[in-house]
Amino acid sequence: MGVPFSIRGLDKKFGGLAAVQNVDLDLQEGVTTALVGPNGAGKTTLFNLATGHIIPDGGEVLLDGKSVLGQSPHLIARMGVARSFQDLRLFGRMSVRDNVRAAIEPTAWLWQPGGGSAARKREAAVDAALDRCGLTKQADARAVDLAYAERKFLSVARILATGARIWLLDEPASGLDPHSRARFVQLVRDAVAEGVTICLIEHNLDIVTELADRIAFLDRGAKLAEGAPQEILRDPKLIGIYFGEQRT
Amino acid sequence: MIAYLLNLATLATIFGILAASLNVLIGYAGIFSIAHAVFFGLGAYAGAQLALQFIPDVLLACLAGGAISAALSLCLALPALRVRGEYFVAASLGLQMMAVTVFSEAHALTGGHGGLVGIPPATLFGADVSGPAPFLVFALAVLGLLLLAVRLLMRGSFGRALMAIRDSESAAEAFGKDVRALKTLAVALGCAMAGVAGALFAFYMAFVNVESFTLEQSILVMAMVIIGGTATLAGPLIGVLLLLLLPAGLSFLPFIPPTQIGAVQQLIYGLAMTLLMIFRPAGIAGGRR
Amino acid sequence: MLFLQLLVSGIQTGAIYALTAAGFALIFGATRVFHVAHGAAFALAGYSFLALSQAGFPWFVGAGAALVVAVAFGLFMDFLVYRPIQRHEGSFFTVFVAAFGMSIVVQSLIELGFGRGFVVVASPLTRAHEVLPGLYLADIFWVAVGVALLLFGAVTLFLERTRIGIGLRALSENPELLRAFGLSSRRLSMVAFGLGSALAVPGAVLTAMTSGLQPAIAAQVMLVSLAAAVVGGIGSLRGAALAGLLLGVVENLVVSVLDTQWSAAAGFVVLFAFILFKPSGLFGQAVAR
Amino acid sequence: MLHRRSLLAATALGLASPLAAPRLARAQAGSHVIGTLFPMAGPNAEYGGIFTSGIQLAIEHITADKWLQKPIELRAQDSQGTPQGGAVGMTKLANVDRAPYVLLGFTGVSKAAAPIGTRNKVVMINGGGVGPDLAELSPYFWNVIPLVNQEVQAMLPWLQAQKLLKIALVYVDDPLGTGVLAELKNGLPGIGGQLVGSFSIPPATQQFAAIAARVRDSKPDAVYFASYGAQQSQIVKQLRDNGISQPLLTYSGGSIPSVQALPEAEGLVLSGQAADWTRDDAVTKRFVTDWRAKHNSEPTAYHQNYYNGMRLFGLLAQGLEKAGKPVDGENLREEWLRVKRFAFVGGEGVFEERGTMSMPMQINQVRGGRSQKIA
Repeated sequence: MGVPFSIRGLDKKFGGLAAVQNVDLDLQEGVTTALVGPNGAGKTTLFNLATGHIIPDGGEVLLDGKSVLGQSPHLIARMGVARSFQDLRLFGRMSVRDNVRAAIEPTAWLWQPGGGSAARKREAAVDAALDRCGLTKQADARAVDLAYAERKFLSVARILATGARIWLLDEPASGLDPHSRARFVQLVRDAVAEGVTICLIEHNLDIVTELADRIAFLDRGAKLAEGAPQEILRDPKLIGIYFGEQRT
Repeated sequence: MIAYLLNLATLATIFGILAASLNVLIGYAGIFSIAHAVFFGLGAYAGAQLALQFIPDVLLACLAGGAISAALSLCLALPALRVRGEYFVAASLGLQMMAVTVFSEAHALTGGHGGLVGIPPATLFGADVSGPAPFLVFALAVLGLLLLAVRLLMRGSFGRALMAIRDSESAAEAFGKDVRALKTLAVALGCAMAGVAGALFAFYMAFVNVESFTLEQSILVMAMVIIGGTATLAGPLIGVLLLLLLPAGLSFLPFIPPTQIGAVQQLIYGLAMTLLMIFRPAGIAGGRR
Repeated sequence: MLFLQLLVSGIQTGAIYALTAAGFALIFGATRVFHVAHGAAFALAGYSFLALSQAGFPWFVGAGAALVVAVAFGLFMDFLVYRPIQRHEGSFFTVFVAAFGMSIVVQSLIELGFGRGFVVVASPLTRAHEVLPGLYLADIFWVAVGVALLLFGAVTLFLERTRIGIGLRALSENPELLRAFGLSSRRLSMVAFGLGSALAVPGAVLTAMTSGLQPAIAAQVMLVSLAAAVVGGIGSLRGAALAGLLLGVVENLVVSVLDTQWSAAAGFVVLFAFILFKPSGLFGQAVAR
Repeated sequence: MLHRRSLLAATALGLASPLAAPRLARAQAGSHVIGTLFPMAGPNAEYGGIFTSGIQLAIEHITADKWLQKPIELRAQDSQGTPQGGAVGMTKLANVDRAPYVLLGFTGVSKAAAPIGTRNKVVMINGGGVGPDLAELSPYFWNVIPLVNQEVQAMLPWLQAQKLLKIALVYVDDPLGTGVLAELKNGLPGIGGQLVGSFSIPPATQQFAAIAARVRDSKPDAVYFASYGAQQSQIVKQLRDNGISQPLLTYSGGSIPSVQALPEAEGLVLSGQAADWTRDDAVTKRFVTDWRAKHNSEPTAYHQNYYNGMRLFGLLAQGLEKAGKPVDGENLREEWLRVKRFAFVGGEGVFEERGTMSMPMQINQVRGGRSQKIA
């Protein structure tokens, strides 16, 4: 099993406040890792550092063993890393179909490489992604006009259609009703079955136990523990931190 | 009356190009520039100088105007890449105010406040096209061509990528869009079109000076785009027609003295801007937001 | 001595800019509304003062009326323009365009009411005396500086010592916190608009006496306030006031080295430079990209 | 404090004027359409009123004397006193109103309008602008006012006599202002004087404290300013407010009531054409008498010039009508070249090759709110 994506000793300070300090993390191929920790633990910042949206103060980000540190986000994305955002960041005034199209087009000029056959392939990928996310009927609606759950699925459909091999999902299932949640779990499982490497941030521990093969526990920017779910979730100290922080 | 209508149609066509070009920035790329008159002006000066110094070929002038404006559009792209929102609006304001001073100071290139006078009648491949009708036909052809280009570009992946950046810059980056390159290109495209409009304007007026390229011109064009509706092909054109026909329409009302038409016109378009933003922020041609 | 003279007249200009910009910054800091109609409040105040002075009322009646008009206009904008827009959509550009539309409306109303020329309230305070060899000062200098210091001190005290003032400062940082304080953000935004608009009044009255008013002054004040707010660091009252002073001084001092025409653009060169190289301004927090 | 450029006003109007046409476009067949291109609103509107009143008196006289078979119809376009306003207005007068004869003023306006008028063969008469470029501007552009080189030439001997040799110049950065600058620069050394400072200002600026400081710093014997309209009042007031006590000088643009009535303008020295209302030729007498009767005030040089400009059309068109030729720009020019000398208010008007007309000049000073001849 390879390690397509790994983080070594990552550091980031915001105005003297350590948001992420000395974090190591390996994402193993086909394995789903969950980032767990109280609010403000630095989970989203870690994603932003990994995808190049924020430049770290120190440390290393490796994709297939090669450093991508300092690369701009769009270049890292083109290497097969796709991510979602906590606040979704859909392309609000575009149609659902165009949201997915925009996400998968490799260049942004008049003509795409590959000509007609590549275009047909892309359209097929868009259709398939919309279908799997249950958005076929809404394909021509504008993203802002969708219902909450539909918007969440659209953010997944964008990633799904890209065919990226590494997915970074930021709270993808929060606020979903049980029916949608089941659909989401199935989507992720299908992806894993196809060999996708996933890292997700999730507060709902039920989903974490359902999906995650490993858990990395973060608090105040530092990784406190990493291991199998039952190991971590049974550690009373970690659970104390987790719920203790949640209640304030 | 025919002369008057031709006059109006030509002006509307030129402003149509200008509004469509600003729409590329505001509507599709989400770059809220209020310095658009600067690039209109650059094109006008370039076109006028070409006609005065070398050859009054209107097609060459359009190309020169577009090229100069596109080249100098970096002045706008630079802040657009660095800051967003209110900051960018402020930056474009700064650019606009500086440009007006440069336009009025660079006597050798712009003629200062006195302007560039005596721009020769327009020709096209040696044929005279300066008459009202042929010039209108030429301007319309340019407008049609540019609108077609905008439509092709915006319906394609370039447009989708731009709109993606407009709606969420970070998400667009996360899906492999080169935000810097795309924004720079979009700014260059919009400004080049404004430059083309400027070159046409220079021939139409046979005279250019800094008064046509001030902040209020930028605001007027912005109002045309906003009132008509952003990110649609027809919206800016509707805005242009409304705002250009407004003074003509007002002059039919006998109770407004002619010297007050300007103020009344401003009153109406100011009010229209505010009311539209309150009740229909996507503009007249735009859908519900 | 030329330098000193220019510095002094820069301080006089800057004192007025500082107060006006502080009002703009106060409103933006507390409500996140980019209140570009702030200049309209200034213009309305100035013309109210002018109208009453011309009608023969003593200065304090005119100034009082100016205060009432400016505050009423600020509250009007808050209630009838910004709130309805924010209720259904928060895009900053929508707010910006609506506010801009209103300042155009105000300008054209002034044009219709007072004509397009400039008008001035004659006052013995504006006549300069030689205080040092070669240094001329008018009494109005002391009035401008004194009023600016006094008001700025008062506003600072208000923001630091009173419950509402602390609430205003907290509003921008943490609206959640306010509920714990038992203050409604609605009332606070009313206070911000009222107080912010009131800060435009002294500048308006002084300008009416020194260089006079004209309808387009609304747009000019808006530009200066905006530039000062950005240079000072958006939302920082202290920064805006300092930057306002700085812009006034730069505008005057630049005359000693460059052509006098650059005076008007100098402030915007500063603005543009700040946005490119230090977008957070003098006192602002870093701008998130 | 906050005056910069006149902001929103200009463009909106610039667009308004070519489009406010339909009402005017319904041309009456069977009348002579005469265009005027003056500032009618804004800070320079005062000139528009003055210029037009001179024209109106001339039309009254032409009509009363039945010189022409067809009536004269006046079409006014607002030039705003700006080059753009001039270009837009001229386009309309030439293309839409089809006026063969247009009276205009202001140097910048004239320069912008002239190529458009020439292209359409419209005769243009300037009785107000004095920029030196207005000479030889076009075969169709004639001045019935002495230009600024004449004004400066008239001022120089007076300066020499008064020993005011170091001059500072505050000038609007447009064709008029740059013309004055060039004249002073060339003319002052000839009387042993020198231009110790020249400060250009944008046309709509109203903040002169900083400029006053620099003017004072250049230690002039006198300060010349070249501007027009309401800005002049502002310059005078703020220069005086900011401690400049030297004599102020200007050209004929300062001879408008709003400037002369200013308390700060007391002592202002201006050059201008000699206005001798005591002449006893019939044309001058009638003009002066009727003016006093109609307006209950003294006429000024501007009134005289535009009266002459309108009268010139009457004379030319009368000749053309008699010869049975159509009254268009080309024929008017031919007739003008043929006649050359005209009976005008103030004596016989003789045009020079360059489309200019020389006139005797005088120096006036504002005393007690009124202009009085001092040299």
